[in-house]
Amino acid sequence: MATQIKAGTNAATADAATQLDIYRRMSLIQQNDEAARKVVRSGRLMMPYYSPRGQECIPSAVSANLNDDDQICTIYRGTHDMLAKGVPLDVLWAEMAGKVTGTCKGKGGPMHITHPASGAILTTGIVGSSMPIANGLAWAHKLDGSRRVVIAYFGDGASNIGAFHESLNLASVWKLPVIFVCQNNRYAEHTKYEAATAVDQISKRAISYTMPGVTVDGNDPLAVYAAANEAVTRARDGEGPTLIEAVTFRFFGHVFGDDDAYMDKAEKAAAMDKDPVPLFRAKLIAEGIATEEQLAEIEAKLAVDIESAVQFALSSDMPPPEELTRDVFAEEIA
Amino acid sequence: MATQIKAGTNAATADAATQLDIYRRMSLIQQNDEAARKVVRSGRLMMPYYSPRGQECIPSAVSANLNDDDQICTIYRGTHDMLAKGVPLDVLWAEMAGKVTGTCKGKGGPMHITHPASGAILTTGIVGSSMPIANGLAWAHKLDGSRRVVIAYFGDGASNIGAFHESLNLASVWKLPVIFVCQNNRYAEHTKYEAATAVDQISKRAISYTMPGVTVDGNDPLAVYAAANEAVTRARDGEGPTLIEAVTFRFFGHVFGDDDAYMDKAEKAAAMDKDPVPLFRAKLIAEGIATEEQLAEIEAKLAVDIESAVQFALSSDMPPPEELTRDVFAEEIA
Amino acid sequence: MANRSKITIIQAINEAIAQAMAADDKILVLGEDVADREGGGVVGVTRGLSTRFGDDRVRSTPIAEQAIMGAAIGAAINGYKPVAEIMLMNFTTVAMDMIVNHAAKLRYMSGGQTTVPIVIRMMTGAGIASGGQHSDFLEAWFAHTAGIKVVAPTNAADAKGLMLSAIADPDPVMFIECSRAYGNSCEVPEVGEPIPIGKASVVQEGTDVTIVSYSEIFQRAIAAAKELEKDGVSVELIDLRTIAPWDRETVIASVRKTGRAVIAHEAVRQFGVGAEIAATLQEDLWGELKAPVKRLGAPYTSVPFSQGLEPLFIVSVQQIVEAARATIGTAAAPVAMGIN
Amino acid sequence: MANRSKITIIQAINEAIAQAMAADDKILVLGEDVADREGGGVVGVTRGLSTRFGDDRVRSTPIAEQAIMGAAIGAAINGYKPVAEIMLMNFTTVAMDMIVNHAAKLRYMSGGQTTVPIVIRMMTGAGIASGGQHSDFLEAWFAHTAGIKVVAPTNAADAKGLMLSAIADPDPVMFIECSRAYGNSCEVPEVGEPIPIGKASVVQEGTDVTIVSYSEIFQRAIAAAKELEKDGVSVELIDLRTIAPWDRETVIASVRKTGRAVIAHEAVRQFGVGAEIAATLQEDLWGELKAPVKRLGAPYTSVPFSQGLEPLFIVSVQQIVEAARATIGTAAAPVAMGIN
Ligand SMILES: Cc1ncc(C[n+]2csc(CCOP(=O)(O)OP(=O)(O)O)c2C)c(N)n1
Ligand SMILES: Cc1ncc(C[n+]2csc(CCOP(=O)(O)OP(=O)(O)O)c2C)c(N)n1
Ligand SMILES: [Mg+2]
Ligand SMILES: [Mg+2]
Repeated sequence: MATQIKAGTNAATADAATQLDIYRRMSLIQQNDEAARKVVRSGRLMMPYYSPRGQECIPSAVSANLNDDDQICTIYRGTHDMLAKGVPLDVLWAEMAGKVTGTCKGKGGPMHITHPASGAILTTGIVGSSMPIANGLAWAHKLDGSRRVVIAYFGDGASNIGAFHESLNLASVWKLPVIFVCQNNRYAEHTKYEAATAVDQISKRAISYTMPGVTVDGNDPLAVYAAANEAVTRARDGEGPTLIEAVTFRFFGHVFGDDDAYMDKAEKAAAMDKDPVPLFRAKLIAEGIATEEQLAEIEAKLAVDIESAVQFALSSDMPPPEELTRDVFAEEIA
Repeated sequence: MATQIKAGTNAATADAATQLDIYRRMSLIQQNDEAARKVVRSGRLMMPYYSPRGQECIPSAVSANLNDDDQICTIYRGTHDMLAKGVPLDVLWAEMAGKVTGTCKGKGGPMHITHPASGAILTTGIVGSSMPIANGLAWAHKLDGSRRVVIAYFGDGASNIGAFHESLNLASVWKLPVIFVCQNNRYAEHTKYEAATAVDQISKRAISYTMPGVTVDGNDPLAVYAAANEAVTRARDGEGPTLIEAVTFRFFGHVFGDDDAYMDKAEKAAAMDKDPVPLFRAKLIAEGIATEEQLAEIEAKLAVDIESAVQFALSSDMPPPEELTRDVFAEEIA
Repeated sequence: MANRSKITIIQAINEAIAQAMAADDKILVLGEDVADREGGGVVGVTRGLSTRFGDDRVRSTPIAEQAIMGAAIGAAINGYKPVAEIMLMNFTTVAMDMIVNHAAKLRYMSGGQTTVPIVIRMMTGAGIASGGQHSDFLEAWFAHTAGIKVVAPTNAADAKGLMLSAIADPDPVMFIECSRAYGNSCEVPEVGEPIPIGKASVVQEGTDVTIVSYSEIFQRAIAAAKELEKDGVSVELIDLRTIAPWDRETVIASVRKTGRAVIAHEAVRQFGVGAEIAATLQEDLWGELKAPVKRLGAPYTSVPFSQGLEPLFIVSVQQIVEAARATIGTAAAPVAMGIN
Repeated sequence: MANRSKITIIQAINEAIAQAMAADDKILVLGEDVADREGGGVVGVTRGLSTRFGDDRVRSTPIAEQAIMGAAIGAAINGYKPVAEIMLMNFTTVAMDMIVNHAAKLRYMSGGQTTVPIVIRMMTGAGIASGGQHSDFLEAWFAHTAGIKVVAPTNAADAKGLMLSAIADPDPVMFIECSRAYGNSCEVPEVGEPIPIGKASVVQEGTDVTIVSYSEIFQRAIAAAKELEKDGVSVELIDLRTIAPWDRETVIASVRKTGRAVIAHEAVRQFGVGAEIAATLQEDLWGELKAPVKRLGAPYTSVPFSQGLEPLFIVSVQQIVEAARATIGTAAAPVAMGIN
C-alpha cells in the first residue's frame, strides 16, 4: 500500500513485551471511552465528547515508539492519543469535568487538554491546526540538537484544509523531526471520505512534499507499530518527516449524541466486526504472548484506575471565580 | 515531463494563424512592459510594478484557446495575463495610473484590475487567492450549463500556500471547469524555488487531487498551447480541472526597483538567452509563418497603441473626491 | 396555516432560505455537511433543502473554509447568490482573507464592476461548554471592515425576516446565529417578510434608560427590564439586530429621550461593539446625557470551559440590571467650563 | 560611538533584534525572505542577521503564513523566542487561526502551562500606492482579542526600545511597522533600553486639549500641535505606543487635566481603537470633560489606489487641527438633570 516514495521497508517488529504494552494502552482507551460515554449519557458531565472508539490501535502502537519527552499534538477527538502517550487518568478526567484539579485547571476542557510532563503538549479544536504547531515544536528539538520527535495527529477531513499543505511542505523543506499521522476513520463529521477527498489514499499526498508516505491498516497494531517505528527512527536521525495514513473507523458517530443516520449501516457493521481491541486480544492469546488471565488482570486493574479517576473528577472542585481572569498574560491582569 | 496522471496526449497543434496570434499577444506584452518600466522609472507614474517580462508566452498561448466570455483570475504580476485575455490598453493604463478613466475608476490600481467584458474578472494581491475564487466562477458556469471555463493564474511560490491545496481538492471533487496555470518563474520574491518548495515539479501535486498535471516549457508557445488546449477541452466537456505548470523565468526582479542581488547571475543570464519573444519571432520567420516585414508591422502597430494608451492614461483625470466613499455597498453610503 | 405553533430559530432560518430558494433559482447553499446526505447541517438549519432543491444547489463541501468562501465569492460574481455556512464563527479565522480582502473589498476595488452578494452564516456563543476555540463573538472585527454587513438576530421572527433581507442584499452579509438561542421559539409568519438590514427594533418603549443589545444577550436585556420595572424604572429596549451598519438614528433618538444608555453584548468588552456606540453617543448627545454610557461585555479572557467559570464569562441579567441602576444613580455632574 | 548620526526605524528594529539575539541564543527570526540569501527582508529590517547569527536562527520560509505562525508558536512553547515576520498586516488574514485561536489563547486554555512568547512583525499603511489589499491597519481586531499585546511605534527610538520589550515579553506581541514611517530617523541609543509595553509617552505637555495617537499618524499629531500653538492652543501630545493593553492611566490623567481629547489613527474610524478610548473617557471622566471626545480615522472604505483619493483616506494634519479646534469651540453644555 506504500506510495511512490517507499516507506515500510526498514521497519522493526514489535516484540512480545511491546505487543502487550500496546494492548494495555488499547484496553485503557477502550474502557475509558466506555466510562466517558456512560458518564456523559448519565448527565453527570457536560462536555462535547468525541469518542475515539475503534481507533485505539493507532496511538497505542505509535506511542510504543515514543519516549516521555517526545511530544504529540492532537485534536478534539484525542483522549486515545493522550492516554496512549501517558496523560494520567485523574487529571485528564478532572479536566474533562472542568475541575480545578484538571490538567488545565478546568479552563481548557476536553478539546484543549495539555499535559507537558507526558508530552501531550497541544489539543486543538480547529481542524488542521495540530500540524503547523507540531512543526514548531519539532523545529525546537532540531535546534536543541536533541533526538526528540513530535507526532501530529489529525483526521482524514483535515487532510483537505490548507494548514495540512503548508505544514507538510515546510516540514519537508526544513527536514523537521515530525511525523504526520492521519487517522483516516472514513468520515469527517457527517461527510464520507470520498465525498470530500479527491485522492484515494491520503498517503499519496506525501508525493507533493517529497516525503515518505505510507498507508497502513490502522486496526493492525503490528503494521502501525512498524510504520511508526521507521518514521520515528528517520525523524530522530535527522532525515525529516513522514506521512502515515492509518485507516480505521469511528464507531460512535462524530460527537456524543450524533444520530449516525448519514452512515452506511453495512459499512459500519463491517467495520465494527473488525474491532481492533478484541481482535488483538485474541491474537495475543492465540500466539501465546499473554494468557486470558493475564489480560483479564490488566483490564481489571485499568477499570479500577478509570473508576477512581472518574470519582476524583466528579468529587473535585470547580475552579474558583478568580481563575476566570487568570492566565491571560504571564503578568496577571486586574 | 507529464506526471502520473497523463496530460498532453490529446493535444491540438496551433495552426499558423494561431501562432501568429500568439506572437501578437507576446509582442504586445513585451512592448507594454518596456513602456511600463520606462514610465515608472521616469517617475511619471507611482505604482508598484511587477514586470511579467520573460513570461509573455504563457498567457498568450493559453488565451489563444479562450473565448471572450471565458474568465481569468490573475495576480499582482498580471498585466501579461490581462493583455493576453484582451483587456483594452487604454483602460488598463488608466487604471495603472489611478485615473477615473481606468477599468476600476482608479480605485483598484495595477494589483486589482477587473475588466469583466474581456473576462479579466479578478486580480488579487494576496498570494494564492486567485484559485478559490476561480473555483466559484467555474461553479457558476457549470450551474449555468455553459461551456465557459476559468483560468486561475498563480506563481510557484503560491503553490506552497493553503489556498492552493483547498482549491485544487474542491475543484476535483466538484469537477469544475477550471484550469490552474502555475507560472513557475523559479522565484517567489527573493526566494529560489528549491528553497521553499518540497517537490521538484509542481505538476506532481496534481496527484494529490487525482487531477491531470503537466509540466511544460513555459517559453515554448506550442507546448503551452497544446497543454492548455487539452485542459480547456476537458474542462468544457465537463471532465474537470487540470494543473499546468509552465516553467519560465522572471527577467526583472520581483517588483520594479528590486536590486536582484539574491539572483544567481548565471541562471539569470541563461534564462534571458532563452527569451521567448525573439525566439518565437525567429521561429515564425524561419518556418515561413510570417515575414520579417509582417511582424515588424504588427509590432509597430502595437507600439502606437501602447503609446496612445500611455498618453490617454497620463492625460486623464484623477477620480473626484466623492469616489472615495462610493462603491462600498450597492446603496451608496454617506 | 393561520394557527401553526411557534417555531425555533433553526426552523425560521431554514424556512427563510427555502422561501428564497423557491422564489429565485440563483440562490445556492454550501458548507460543511449542509446537504441532506450529510444530515442537513450539524444542527439542522439547512435540513431538507438539498432534497427539495437538488444537490446542485445545496452542496456539502470538504473542510476547507477558504475554498468554501472562494466558491461562494466566485459564484456570486457570476450572478448567483450563495448562502455559505462557516459552521462556527471561530472558523472564520481560516477564511479571513477571502472574507475581508475579497468579499468585502471587491465592489470597491473594481470600481463597482463586480459585486459579491453572499450570506455567511455562522453559529457561536459561550454557555454550552464548547471551550475557547468554539465560542467567540467576533462581530466587532467585521463591523470594522468596510464593505460587509453584520446581522445578529435574537428571535425566530427576526431571524426569518433578516435572513430574507440578507439573501436579497446585493452585498456580503455575515449572519450570526447564537447556539444558546437556537431553541428559542416564537410566532413567525409562514410566508416571511424581509426585515430591513440596518434597522434596530424598539421592543419596548421607556423613559428612564435605554438598553441596547443584540443576539441572545438581548433576551437577558428583556429579563433585566422586567426586573428594573419592579423598581419603577422605565426601560426602553432596543434590539440592534444589525451591527453594521448599525441604526444610529434609532439609538440616538432613544437615548436623547431617556438620557441614559447601557449597551450589552456577549463579545469581550474591550474594543467591542459597545465602544463604538458609546463613543458615538457621547459625541452626538453632548450635553444631553444624564449619565455616562455604560458598556457590558465579556471580560478580557478566552472563553473558559469549566462550568464553574463559563457562566461568569457571559453578561448576566444581574449585570445589566446593575448597570442600568448605576446610570440612574449617577448624580448629574456639571460640565467643566470651556476656555472659550 | 557617542556621536553616531540618526538612524531610521528600519535600522532601529534591526539593531534591537540583533542586540536581543546576541544576548539570548533562544531568539529566532523567521519569515518570507528574512535571511540574507533572500536579501534580509523585503525592506531590509532583518538584513545581516542570518550572516551574523547563522542560518539556523534566521530562516526564510515558504509563502505559507499558517506554517510560519505554527513554527513560531511551537518553537515558543518549547522554549524559544521567535520573531516572526508576516510581511504585511493584511496577510494576517491567512494566519488568523494561528494568531487568535492559538497564540493568544494557549496560555489561558492550558491553565498557564504553555506560553507563547513570540513577536509578530508586520508592516502596513496607506499612502504608498499599494492599494486595497496591502495597506490596512487592523490593530483593533487584535486589541479585541484577549491574550495578545499590540505595539505600534512612531519613531526609531521607540521602535528599538519597544522591540526589545516585545522580544523579552513572555506573551505574544504584534509589532506594527508603518511603511510610510520607515525612513524617519532620530537619535537612538546604540545599546537599546527596553521601553515598557503598556506605557504611553507624553511627548509634549499642554493644558487645553489632549491629542492621542500612535504609529505614523502621531507624526501628524505633532505637526497639528505646532499649528495649534500658533493660535495659542496648548496641546498635550500622547503617543500611545501600545494599543493593547493601552495606558488608561496616562490618557485619563491627561484628559482630566485638559478636559478635551482628540484621538487619531489611520485605521477605519468605525469600530476602531478610538472608540474604546472615547468610550472609556466619557465614562471615567464623567462630568470632567469640557467637550465631547473627538475621534479621527479613515472613512468606512477600502484603501483606494488612486493618488487622487489615497491621501484623502489618511487622517491629515488639518483634520487633527480642526478636531482639536472643534473641541475647544464647543460650548460647555450643562448636563441634563437626572431623575434622582
Ligand atoms: C477549521 C474548522 N472547520 C470546521 C470545523 C468543524 N469540525 C470539527 S471536527 C470536523 C470533522 C473533522 O474530520 P476529520 O478530520 O476526519 O477528523 P475526525 O473527527 O474524523 O477524527 C469538523 C468539520 C473545525 N473544528 N475547524
Ligand atoms: C499571503 C501573502 N503572503 C505574502 C505576500 C507577499 N508576496 C507578494 S508576491 C510574493 C511572491 C510570490 O511568488 P510567486 O507565487 O512565485 O509569484 P511571482 O511573483 O513569482 O509571479 C510574496 C511573498 C502576499 N502578497 N500574500
Ligand atoms: Mg475522520
Ligand atoms: Mg514565482
